[in-house]
Amino acid sequence: MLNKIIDKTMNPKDAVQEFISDGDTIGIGGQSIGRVSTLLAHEIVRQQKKDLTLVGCNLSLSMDLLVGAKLVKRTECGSGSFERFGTAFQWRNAIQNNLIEFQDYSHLAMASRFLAGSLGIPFIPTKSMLGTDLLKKQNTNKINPFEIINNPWQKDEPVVLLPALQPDVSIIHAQMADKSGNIIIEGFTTHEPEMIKASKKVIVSCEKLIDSEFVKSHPEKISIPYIFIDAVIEQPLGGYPTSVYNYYEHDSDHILYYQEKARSGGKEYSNYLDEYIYNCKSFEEYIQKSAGTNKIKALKDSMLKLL
Amino acid sequence: MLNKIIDKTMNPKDAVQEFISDGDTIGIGGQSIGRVSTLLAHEIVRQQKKDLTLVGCNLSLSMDLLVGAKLVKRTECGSGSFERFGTAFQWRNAIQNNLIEFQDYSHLAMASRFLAGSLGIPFIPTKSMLGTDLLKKQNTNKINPFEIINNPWQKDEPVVLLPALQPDVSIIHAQMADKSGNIIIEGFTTHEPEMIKASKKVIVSCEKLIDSEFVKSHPEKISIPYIFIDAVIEQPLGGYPTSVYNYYEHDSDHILYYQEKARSGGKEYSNYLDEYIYNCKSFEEYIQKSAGTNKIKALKDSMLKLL
Amino acid sequence: MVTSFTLDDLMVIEASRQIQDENIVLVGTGLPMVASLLAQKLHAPKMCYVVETGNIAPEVIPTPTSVCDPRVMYKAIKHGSLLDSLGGILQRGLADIAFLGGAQIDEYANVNSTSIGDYSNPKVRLPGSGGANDLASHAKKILIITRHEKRRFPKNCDYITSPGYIDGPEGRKNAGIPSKYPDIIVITNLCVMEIDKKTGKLVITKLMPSISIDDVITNTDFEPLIQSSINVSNPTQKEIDTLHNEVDPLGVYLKKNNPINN
Amino acid sequence: MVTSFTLDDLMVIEASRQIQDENIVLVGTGLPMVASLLAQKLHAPKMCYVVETGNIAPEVIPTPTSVCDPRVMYKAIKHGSLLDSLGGILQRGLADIAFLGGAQIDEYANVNSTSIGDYSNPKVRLPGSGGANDLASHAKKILIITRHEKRRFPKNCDYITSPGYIDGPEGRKNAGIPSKYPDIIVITNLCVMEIDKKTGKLVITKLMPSISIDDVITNTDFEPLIQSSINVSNPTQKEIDTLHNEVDPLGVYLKKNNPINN
Repeated sequence: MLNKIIDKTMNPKDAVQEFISDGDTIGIGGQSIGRVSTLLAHEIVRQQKKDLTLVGCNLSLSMDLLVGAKLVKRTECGSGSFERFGTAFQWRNAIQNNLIEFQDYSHLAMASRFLAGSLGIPFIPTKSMLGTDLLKKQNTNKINPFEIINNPWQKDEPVVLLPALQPDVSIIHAQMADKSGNIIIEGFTTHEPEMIKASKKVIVSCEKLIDSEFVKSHPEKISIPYIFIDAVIEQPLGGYPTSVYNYYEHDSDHILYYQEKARSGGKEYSNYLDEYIYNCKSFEEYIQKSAGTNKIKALKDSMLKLL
Repeated sequence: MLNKIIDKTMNPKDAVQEFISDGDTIGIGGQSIGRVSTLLAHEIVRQQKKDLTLVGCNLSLSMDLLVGAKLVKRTECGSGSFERFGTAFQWRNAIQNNLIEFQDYSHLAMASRFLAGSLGIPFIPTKSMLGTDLLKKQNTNKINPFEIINNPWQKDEPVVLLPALQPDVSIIHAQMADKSGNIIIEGFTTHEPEMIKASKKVIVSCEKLIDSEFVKSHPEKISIPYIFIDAVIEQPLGGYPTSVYNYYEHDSDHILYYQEKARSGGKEYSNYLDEYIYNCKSFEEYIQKSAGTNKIKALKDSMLKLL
Repeated sequence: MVTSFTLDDLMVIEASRQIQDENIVLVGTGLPMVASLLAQKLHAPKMCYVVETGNIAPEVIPTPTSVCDPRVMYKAIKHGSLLDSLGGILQRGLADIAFLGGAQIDEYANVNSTSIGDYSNPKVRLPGSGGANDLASHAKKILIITRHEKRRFPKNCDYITSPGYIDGPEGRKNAGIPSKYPDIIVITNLCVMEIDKKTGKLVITKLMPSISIDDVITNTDFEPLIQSSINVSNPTQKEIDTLHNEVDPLGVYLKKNNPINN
Repeated sequence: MVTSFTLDDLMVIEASRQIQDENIVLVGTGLPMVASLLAQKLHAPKMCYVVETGNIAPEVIPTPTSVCDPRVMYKAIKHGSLLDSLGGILQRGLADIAFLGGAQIDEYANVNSTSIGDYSNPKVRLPGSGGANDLASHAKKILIITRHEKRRFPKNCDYITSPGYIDGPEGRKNAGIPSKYPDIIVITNLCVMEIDKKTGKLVITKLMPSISIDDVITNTDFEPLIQSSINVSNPTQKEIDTLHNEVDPLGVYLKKNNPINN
């Protein structure tokens, strides 16, 4: 491996400042109530990066916060949902009120687009979405979202071609990383492996910074090698209030509270952003306000019991 | 995981008898002088399965033995080589004498075809091979080996489409497997993950059968889950004379000896097949004849020193 | 004599009966998860549970509430990616059974989980396809568990997110969908409806105990065809016990209200 | 005063000088491996070594003889697949440098590793592309290390396995090859030739010590253009010592014959 380690550790403020620009297409990590990169979403809101296009499979809190903070121009995803906690309400509201552009795909279609991006091929086929309104109804035609061609090897077989997707930058919260950016994702990995490898830049926050010597003796544990990663941020609880496998369970109370505010919208929602983002000097302050030490301990204990 | 384990352990004779038929397209595991499935190649030779199409990336001993035994109709691969031990000479001889059909691809093209097969899509793009004789010169036109189309998202950009490849059966030698077919490949994996997942049936031999309880507590070690595997054969040294990472180094002497016979061809080669395959009652007898206990110990020791 | 059960219990039990041993089943959480685990504990011990998020063959701990729940990762053989599950298993053609849900199900079993009203100016925007379209396009057999309400069974979906038989018996084939003629079975608290392969439409094949054809018709906006009016078999004591004691012991999904005494 | 060295030594050393720190380098074994490791030990400590078979960033143990050698797997960050290396890194556009070899190299730096004579009825069938075509199609900079013999440098390759500039300065662009205008550098025991971006042809840019332009022309079947006749810099003592003591200590690739005394 590296004779000399490339040190990519940064603080979230510098990482977002350096690697994210207005107008960027941002790949969003996590799924539903699991391993959402809350830390980085908060920081983007704080820095008011604008005109963003958000892409991913099942997007939840990160997307909803950025849409709610009015920083999003467009979304391309498979779903906007917190599962049993409901739809992503600020996103729903933005669509119902024509505040954003949106392009619907199936989850496999989005994962396939990232795969194509990660392999450097311009498009990739799928056999999903045929016969449905995912192909027939479009909200905007600025970008051609797919093509249907005939399979050259099988007469009269329609095949959907999907354009490759290479986000300008992706934000991810992982369990572990070393300072050069070798990252370890434990449990489900959803669309992240393909999305990370497809992205032009990647910012990773992690629960725990690990030694590079450990990395060299556990190649089977490494999810993504350092060459795809640009910034590494150590931030315990960086995925709160969603769960991080092996570290802590999701906080139902805070997710329900967020959903209540997001559904109500207006002043109630902007108060939420004020209290939990704009008026927090640090991510730790947000954690203390929203959960507190005892709750965090309980969420950790609850996870440990399930391993 | 499984409440009740599905037991797929078999002996090589039954596995080849049950899962391989004349005329099959066979995916070949291993690369060059590493982790070649010698055991299974020998068994196919012994059972004289005919009219085979062999597919893979860098094919070496398995392909050369099957071609040398006159069981092969066609090959589709990226290269026929033992690296510094030379070309796959029986394959070379067959091509030079018009004894087989062959289709050349690049290694990435073959791996991409397996990827498409593993994802259930009918074809996949690549940007390799453009401008070269890999696209311009064909030995046979029975099967359309590729199509060139324009990228619908980028005017005047040619893209090569490759047909998906789903072998009828693949043969692999891995380090470990449990009896239900969860397999562990250590070290390089070449085209095998994609090929295995693309195949209709897969026969795996392994150095060591492991307990299914181990599998359940080490998900990061599992290369391929059991649902893709049809038969599991425990056969230590099943990859000899090629190397198996963590187990033994390749045997230069026997590879050189094989190459000498393969290059000479004729009687010398058929004597080799007689001595090391047809006249061996078991794989163990072949190991004893070609290496012997002391040599095997030396190859194992040599590997252990490198870990 | 079986102890009391609800129609919700029986809906889940009837779904579990559709799963055969060694089936590869793509499941999220919720009632489909309950039905799958019940099958695994009863008659399908070698069933392979695959979660969209990438976890393959876990020993699920009761009772998960999300596809990201650590309870669906316990002792998994592999923690893969969404591409592994939806691409490498589902689109690859290996999924025997997939479960779907949705806000609207029409007479061809097309499902809407995207929006109510006009797509570009929706009255209510829903979460979207997620993996549902993929499941419906590729699985060999599709199961839909849903409570039976009129608004859930319109004549036409406002938006077709996941394909049923589209517009007739050859609808899927004509559209090029890989799984051309799957069984599609809708199991509700009132009845079981299945796709009739001749018309591509849902027909009532079984009724829940104490439910009449008229009850179903009253609660369905399209006019369901009727193939039979036999009853769903009552649950066995073992089905009920396993469901409530082992699969959903905390009553997260199935409360013990409104029992039907047999 | 530098101790003795051979032109083979200098060929490898000159190749190593092409590698910059933090470069991602796709390498097999043989002389390219020797050159890469030398660079890593001298001026490119953060170089990332990627092996086609899937191993990423190993600490290579001297001296591997195969891409499957355990010596190229030691302390690798990841044991990936060929698709990871050739697809996810190379075709993805992340490879700064790739090494090629071949039986024939023509004046546009096209390379043949497939067959001598007619493709369908070859005089000699060679191993084929392997990853070579992929490397030549996608890397930003292509290095070819080869001993200089006339038969290796024909006017036209019998078969173009790996693209150089095809047939002129726009040859790659016109064919749609992703890496449109890469540097291509051929380093032999007689000289260094590089692609001239104006003509798409190889030009002689440097000569090995004691070698004349005529020596090169005599040993080349096409007529190489001449850009300069400056000499390749002599090796430093450190280059020689590192090469022979650390990178190829057993002399597997580089024997200590025919030294040139400076």
